[in-house]
Amino acid sequence: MINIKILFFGKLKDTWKTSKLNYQTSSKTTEDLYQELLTKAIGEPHKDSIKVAINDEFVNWSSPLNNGDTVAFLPPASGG
Amino acid sequence: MINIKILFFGKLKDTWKTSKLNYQTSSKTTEDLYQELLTKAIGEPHKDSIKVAINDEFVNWSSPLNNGDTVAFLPPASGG
Amino acid sequence: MKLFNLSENKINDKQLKELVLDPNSGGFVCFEGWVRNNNQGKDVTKLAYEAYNKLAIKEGNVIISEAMDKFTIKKAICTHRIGLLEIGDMAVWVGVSAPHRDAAFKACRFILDEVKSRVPIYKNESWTDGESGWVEQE
Amino acid sequence: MKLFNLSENKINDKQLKELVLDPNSGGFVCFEGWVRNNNQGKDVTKLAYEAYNKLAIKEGNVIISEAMDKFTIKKAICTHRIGLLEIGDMAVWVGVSAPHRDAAFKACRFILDEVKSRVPIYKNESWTDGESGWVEQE
Repeated sequence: MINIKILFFGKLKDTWKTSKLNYQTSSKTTEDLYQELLTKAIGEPHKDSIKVAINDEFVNWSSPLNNGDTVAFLPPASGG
Repeated sequence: MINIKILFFGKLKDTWKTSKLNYQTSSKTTEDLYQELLTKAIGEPHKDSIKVAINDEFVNWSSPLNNGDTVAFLPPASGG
Repeated sequence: MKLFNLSENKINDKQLKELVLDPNSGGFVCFEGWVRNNNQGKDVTKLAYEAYNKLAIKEGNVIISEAMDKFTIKKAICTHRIGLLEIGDMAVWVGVSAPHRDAAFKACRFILDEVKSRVPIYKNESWTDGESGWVEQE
Repeated sequence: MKLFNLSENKINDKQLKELVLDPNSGGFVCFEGWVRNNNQGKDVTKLAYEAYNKLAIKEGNVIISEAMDKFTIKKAICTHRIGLLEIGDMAVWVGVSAPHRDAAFKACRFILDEVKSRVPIYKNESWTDGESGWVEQE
């Protein structure tokens, strides 16, 4: 088990009813973690429309998780 | 014979060594006039690159001339 | 100074423009995006932009670098406002100077489009019906 | 007030911008062209723009009308400087406001391109070698 911090942005804050979460998980990758989190989500946001970042860098869905990481889930941007 | 005023702009002022000319002609159209003026030009500016206007309106090369008209010859614009 | 920034205060476009102007560049193109009183058919009373600040600044500056590589331009700057905005406030400013107009227009458009699609900034609108919500890209 | 104008004095871009801004339009694009210290490989000391004033104003306003018809924009204004200009002076200003960025960019570019090719304005440059001459479109 590792301890991570999870950040949700934009409408994903509504989906998980939080913007920040300290979380313990046995997931090995960002994708595993996402699937695990879906069980707690309101709705089923498709990961194709979501980007994931670890420690302020965009990563992909097979990126490994390490203890102490901050994982962010980002819906499509709507700046401008 | 009709009396007209002729205006030259941009590099055509160099071609005809003047910017404004009171002129008497028996030319019937803008094209006739242009051919007549070419005999007084330095060089032979091709009329394809030149626009012609009568009394502050663009016209074409078959437009008729009338007594008292102001005819302007305009090289390619270079504003901006 | 970073070329892409987030600002919690009103965007000082005059100051940004001074930074973009270049004596060797005859062309300057800028885009300004303002908060409209309506969007996608709803009357907007105010809006908030929230960003993943660190990643947004990083990605925004990558976009400016890409524009400098891709187009023959001299300088490019973009600032995006975050926090609570009122109707008529400027939300985003992009300015580009270049020797020729074509590059200036294309780079300005490129930066704006990429910022809108890639920089993690999220718009939350409040409407006259009292509701509010996260707004998807148009 | 006409939407396309010639100006013998410095272009007041702040004032022009105020006229273009529109509360229903989220997007504003402007282009500014300045006198560079070099052009087509020659060092420029100053330049003069001469216009066929009446026809230039008429044709410039036709171009703005065409832009209003062709693109979904709210307001568009263009002013071109004439007379003697110094290095760093603004030669032309085009500003467009529109509900969406695509129309604003396209209309601004359209107006600039059409003005450059259709409005009878002629550039005469003075160079550091003491010579001067009429300059063709790039």
